[in-house]
Amino acid sequence: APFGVFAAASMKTALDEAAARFAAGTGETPPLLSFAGSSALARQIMQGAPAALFVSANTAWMDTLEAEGLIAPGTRADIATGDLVLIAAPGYAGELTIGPGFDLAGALGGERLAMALVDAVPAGIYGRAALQSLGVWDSVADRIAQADNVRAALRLVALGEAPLGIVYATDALAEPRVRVLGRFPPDSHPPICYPAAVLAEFDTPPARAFLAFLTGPEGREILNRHGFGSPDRTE
Amino acid sequence: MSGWLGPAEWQALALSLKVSFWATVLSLPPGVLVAYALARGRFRGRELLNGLVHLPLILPPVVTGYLLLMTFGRRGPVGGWLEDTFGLVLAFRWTGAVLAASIMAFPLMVRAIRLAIEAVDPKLEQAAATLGASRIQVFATVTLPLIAPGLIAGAVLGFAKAIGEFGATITFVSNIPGQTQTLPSAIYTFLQVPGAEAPALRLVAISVVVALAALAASEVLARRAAKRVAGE
Amino acid sequence: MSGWLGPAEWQALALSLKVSFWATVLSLPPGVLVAYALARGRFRGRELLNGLVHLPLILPPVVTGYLLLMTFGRRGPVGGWLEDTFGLVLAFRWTGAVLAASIMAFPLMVRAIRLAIEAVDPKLEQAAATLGASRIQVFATVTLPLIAPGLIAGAVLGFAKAIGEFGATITFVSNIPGQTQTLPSAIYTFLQVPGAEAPALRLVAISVVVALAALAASEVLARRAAKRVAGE
Amino acid sequence: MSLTVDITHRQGGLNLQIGFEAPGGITALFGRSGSGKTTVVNAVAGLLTPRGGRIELHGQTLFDADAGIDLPPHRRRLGYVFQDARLFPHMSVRRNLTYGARFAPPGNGPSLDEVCALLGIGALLDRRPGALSGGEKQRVAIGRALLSRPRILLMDEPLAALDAARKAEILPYLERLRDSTGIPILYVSHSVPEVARLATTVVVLEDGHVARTGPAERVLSDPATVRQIGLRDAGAVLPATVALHHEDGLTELAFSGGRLFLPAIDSAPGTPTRVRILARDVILSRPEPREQSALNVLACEVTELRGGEGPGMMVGLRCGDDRLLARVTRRSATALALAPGERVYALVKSVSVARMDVGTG
Amino acid sequence: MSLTVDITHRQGGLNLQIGFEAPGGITALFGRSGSGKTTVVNAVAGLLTPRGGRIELHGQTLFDADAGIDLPPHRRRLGYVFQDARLFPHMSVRRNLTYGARFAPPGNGPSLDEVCALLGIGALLDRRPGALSGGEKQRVAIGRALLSRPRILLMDEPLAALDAARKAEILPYLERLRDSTGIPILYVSHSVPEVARLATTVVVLEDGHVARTGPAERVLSDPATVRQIGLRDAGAVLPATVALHHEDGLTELAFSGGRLFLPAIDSAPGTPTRVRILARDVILSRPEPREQSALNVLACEVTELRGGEGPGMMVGLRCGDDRLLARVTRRSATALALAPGERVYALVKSVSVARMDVGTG
Ligand SMILES: Nc1ncnc2c1ncn2[C@@H]1O[C@H](COP(=O)(O)OP(=O)(O)OP(=O)(O)O)[C@@H](O)[C@H]1O
Ligand SMILES: Nc1ncnc2c1ncn2[C@@H]1O[C@H](COP(=O)(O)OP(=O)(O)OP(=O)(O)O)[C@@H](O)[C@H]1O
Ligand code: MOO
Ligand SMILES: [Mg+2]
Ligand SMILES: [Mg+2]
Repeated sequence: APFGVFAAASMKTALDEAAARFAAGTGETPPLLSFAGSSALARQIMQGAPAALFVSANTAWMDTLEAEGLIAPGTRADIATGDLVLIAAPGYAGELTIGPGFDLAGALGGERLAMALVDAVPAGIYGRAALQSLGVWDSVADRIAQADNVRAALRLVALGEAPLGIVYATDALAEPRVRVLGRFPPDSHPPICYPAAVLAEFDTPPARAFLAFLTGPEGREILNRHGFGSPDRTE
Repeated sequence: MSGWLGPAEWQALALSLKVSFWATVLSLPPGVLVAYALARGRFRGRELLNGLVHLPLILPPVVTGYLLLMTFGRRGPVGGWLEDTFGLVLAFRWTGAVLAASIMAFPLMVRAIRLAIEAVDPKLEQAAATLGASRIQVFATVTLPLIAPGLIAGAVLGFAKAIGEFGATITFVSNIPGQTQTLPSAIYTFLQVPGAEAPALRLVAISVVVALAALAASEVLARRAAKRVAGE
Repeated sequence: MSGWLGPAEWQALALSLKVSFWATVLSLPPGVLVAYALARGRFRGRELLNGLVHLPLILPPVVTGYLLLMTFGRRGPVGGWLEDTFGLVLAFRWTGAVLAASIMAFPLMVRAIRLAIEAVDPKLEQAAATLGASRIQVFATVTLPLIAPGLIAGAVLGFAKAIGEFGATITFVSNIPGQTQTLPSAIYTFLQVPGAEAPALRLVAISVVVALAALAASEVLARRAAKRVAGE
Repeated sequence: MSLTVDITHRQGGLNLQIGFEAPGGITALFGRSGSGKTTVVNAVAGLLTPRGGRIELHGQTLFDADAGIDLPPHRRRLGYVFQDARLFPHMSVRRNLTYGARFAPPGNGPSLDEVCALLGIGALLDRRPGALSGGEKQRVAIGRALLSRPRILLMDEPLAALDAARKAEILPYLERLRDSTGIPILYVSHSVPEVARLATTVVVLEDGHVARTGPAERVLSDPATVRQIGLRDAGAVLPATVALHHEDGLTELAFSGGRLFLPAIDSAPGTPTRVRILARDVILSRPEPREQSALNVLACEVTELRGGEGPGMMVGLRCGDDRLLARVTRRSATALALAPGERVYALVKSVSVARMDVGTG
Repeated sequence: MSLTVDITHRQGGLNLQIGFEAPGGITALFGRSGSGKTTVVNAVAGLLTPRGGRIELHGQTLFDADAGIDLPPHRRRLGYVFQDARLFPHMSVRRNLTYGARFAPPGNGPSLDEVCALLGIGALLDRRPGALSGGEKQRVAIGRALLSRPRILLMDEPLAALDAARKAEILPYLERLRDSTGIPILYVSHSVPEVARLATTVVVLEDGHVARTGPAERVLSDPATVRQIGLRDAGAVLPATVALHHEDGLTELAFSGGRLFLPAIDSAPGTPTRVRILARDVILSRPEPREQSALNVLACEVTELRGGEGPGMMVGLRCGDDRLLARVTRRSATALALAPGERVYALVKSVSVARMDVGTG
């Protein structure tokens, strides 16, 4: 039977391609990919979900699983990093340079800044951290439209409902309707990384092989093509 | 109690009540109208109307929210027109949350009211007509009072649904504390974070209490109205 | 048509139909039982039962899914017991999706059936009793056939709801293709991919068609049953 | 003041073709179950659209198939008393009664107080319909129709659901209604005593067509109507005048053929009234009977003999200017050598003229 | 074979205290609307639990308040014919009829064919109840009750909703039922002619208690029962035997006081039967009447004179071994010098003994 992969929804396109390539290259049956929010997946894993590999968008949930002893020792690895970008809706003419104290509130012109939930969803948490370190959070805190996931925030900007939004660079890359105004300095927020790990209960060689594929050159190439960065080090 | 809930949660509770209340109140009149048309009307497109009303029940809420966003968003055809014509903005406002909750609660409401209308004896309506009441007057003075128990049941069902609505609301109007952050959004937020189950369940308990209170009240009201209607 | 949908989408459609069908079929008997108890019973805890039945309507689906996961998950109290005792695993199986859909559709079903039962003339049941039928026999031979239209309406409402159920399902049994990835989950997955609205809307169209067909069929069936029941 | 009905319709297996004229007073629609009575009343009320024909009330066209006229019920201004009362369960008796008035054009119909007094329902005003007896319900329904200031009252078997005692309670109200308000009434019944007591005009329906129509006295006293009326209920209706109230509790009436004694009735001497004498209650005698208990012995002339399939015959009699009906066996008819022109005595027990069969008017 | 009822109950404003015994045959519960008839029947059926007392059927206790016995309806094995038929709308006539049999213990009740023949419903078996006429519905309801092999039949005004013609259609079936099956019947009615025709025992209810009870002939022919029965319907019930069918369509009956002629009835000579003679249909004469149309002239002796408030008197008569009732005016009673012991002739028109009032048995 194919092994199961639980992955953060934001990795769907990249992982779909990687899985196909992995299967084609190794002759294995392709893994069964399930995408949902990282929190839902993590909880399901804690309830014994039949996943051999977990790819999270969220370090906190991976930490929780690790603390519970659910991941196969030594298999945790960051497979990708991400960048946070400021995007603009179609037809938004303004330009903006991201930097300390930059005039985000002015650029919004009284309208909304689309983000993922700033207390709950990783993209939102990172975004808030970035705005806080740049000193502009307080000026826009009450102008934020929080979506339940980063793709929904992206959609708000793509549809023009919000003129500006903060999403991952990967999302911006995949959505032709939005324009990237700028990239948040990596040091303005905690490092964005996508940890993956083989899960102890369903640990199988093919799952380990797929994780290795993802961290290997071929996997990196695919992830890079979808806008993810490469982690400097693997654990 | 105020120590038990933070100010943000109080805000979410108050907003949920406000949104659900208005969603219920505002969708009652069209609900009655549509239910009446479905129960008594013999027009082309009746099946279509019936299907349309049921759509929000059939579709995943996220899709409903997405369709609402496309239609009633500021760039959407209806949303733009509403803003230009009436200055009415739904997107990112609590008014939009009301719209989303209304739409989601609508099929349940219509179902309950339709069943009530189908149970009204047309002979009483005929009697009213022979006494000089026009069709609208008959409806207002005979049909409407007689379906009161059904109306109450439908309204409370709608209210309960509105209290619990999440997917369509957050997709359409996002989560803006004080504006569109209803109880379910707050609950969802807590559920995303490891270890925050306790506050989430606290909010769940609150919405359960609110909705059950509404349900219980409705059973009492409906029974009283049914007695009234039975002419005792 | 097969060119229009990919194999994964066909799989999702087939799974959705299977899950909704079983959810409907399996929740009908308890639905009838609970509806009968609520309509005719005069027992303590009636209000409580009523509230409990309505919970899935009131709670955000994600919460329902969360509670299901905690209860029926493999490490949950009931889930573990089911697995140890009967070898029955619900979590992350299509059977779990059936459970989630059943739970979500249950209040709608019970409502519709309860209204139908309340409309049955107790005089007919009395007549059956004087003819020698015990309470259960009366129910089986008189009450049940007479509520057939309500049963159909309730079942189809439940089916429609099950077809659209998303939040509880994905939270409880995840989104495993071929196992638990129903149409709404598939739609959600597409909506996670920028620019994939087209395939998402294609799936939306399919679920709308399926649910509307069920609705239309139910109207016809219910009308036919109503005629039968009217003794014509 | 009149209603003209001339309609065709198809319903179930029945082909209706009905034409009649209802002048003032009470017009009774009489006929067996299924003969089309309710259908006609519904057509007049506008609750049913006939296939063809015309309905006209006081000169206004309510319905005309050819001209495409079909006034909706609420614009016909008629008061319909349904067989089953149909009171609004969610309104008090008072609100039921005043329901129609708010839709009616201002006018000088009877007031609430007048109607309450007429129908004896003043004490019920604040009750709910569910707390009324059958007879009370029906009276409220009549009052409700009346207070809508209708141009005609339609009453479909308003008393059929009630037992004999309740009927006796309501009939006097209907008589007062007929006499005190000028509103014409179309009255459906299959009770001959009711029709005999109330109707000024009778329309006999049979299988969807009008079998006979005319003034009540004439239609009911006609031996040819026996088939529709039934043997048990066949009888003559005589106009009479109250002459005298005797001390022993009898009232003496004068009619063209002499005097009639019956148990005391409530009307003052001089009041015109109407009595019904059932054919089966009349005994014919050749010699003048003596020393027997029947107080009413009327000298008559045989006008007509009609035999049916059974052993009985219907004998038409002239008594003064009025007509009587007697039902005798063939054997008796032969034994008495009855033939048109023969003179006989009719014995009618005063007590067999029941109160039910006496109406004022 | 008997039913014993002795219960107390409170319902609405009414205090019921009812005790009576129903032997075989038809026991009629008779009384004004609201007197408690349906309440009693429901108590017997187990659809209502009385406050106190006992109900016993064929020696089995159905209900005993003190002993805490209250058999549920489905274990009482009785056939209840409701006023409103209550056929199961979702079943064919056939399935309605056979419904009860599957719950009944095996036994030798009547077969479906027998019941269909008895009630004349063989042609209806595949129809739905909605497609039946009122009379047909009621007959199916009777058949359904009968086929459940009940130990007693309860019939609550089974004919009240029907017009006279329909009633006449059904009564013979009930008579056949009484005579051909041994099942006792508890029959509720407020129609005196029905009771007179059918009942072997009469229980007269008044305001929740038993005003009179006894064999039908005695209760109905008793001048004291007039108050409950009403003047119009008071009369005697005579047992008689069919003697001869005459060619002119008359049937001659023999009874203890002589001969009676009435329109042909369907029974063979020698059949015991029962005729009712309404008090208001009897004329008393001192001399023997001659050359008049009433065929029945009976020599009688006055036994009793009862005056009421009105101008009439009820005269009890002995005729052979049987009793007759006559209603005359006070004036006539005085004129004829009626007194107990006096001999008079009673004139009864043969045709005034209506077919409805003739029963076999
Ligand atoms: N809705 C209907 N559909 C088909 N046939 C009908 C309908 N209503 C009445 N009929 C038929 O039309 C005929 C006339 O019915 P109508 O109700 O006018 O009779 P009626 O004279 O009022 O009888 P009743 O004295 O029983 O009230 C009957 O044969 C009846 O069966
Ligand atoms: N459910 C009830 N609640 C209160 N009072 C009732 C109820 N049912 C009947 N009654 C009252 O009990 C009394 C007896 O009723 P019951 O039905 O036995 O009368 P009945 O003799 O059958 O009359 P009818 O000839 O009208 O059927 C009546 O006064 C009635 O008003
Ligand atoms: O992959 Mo996420 O959890 O939608 O940011
Ligand atoms: Mg009718
Ligand atoms: Mg009764």
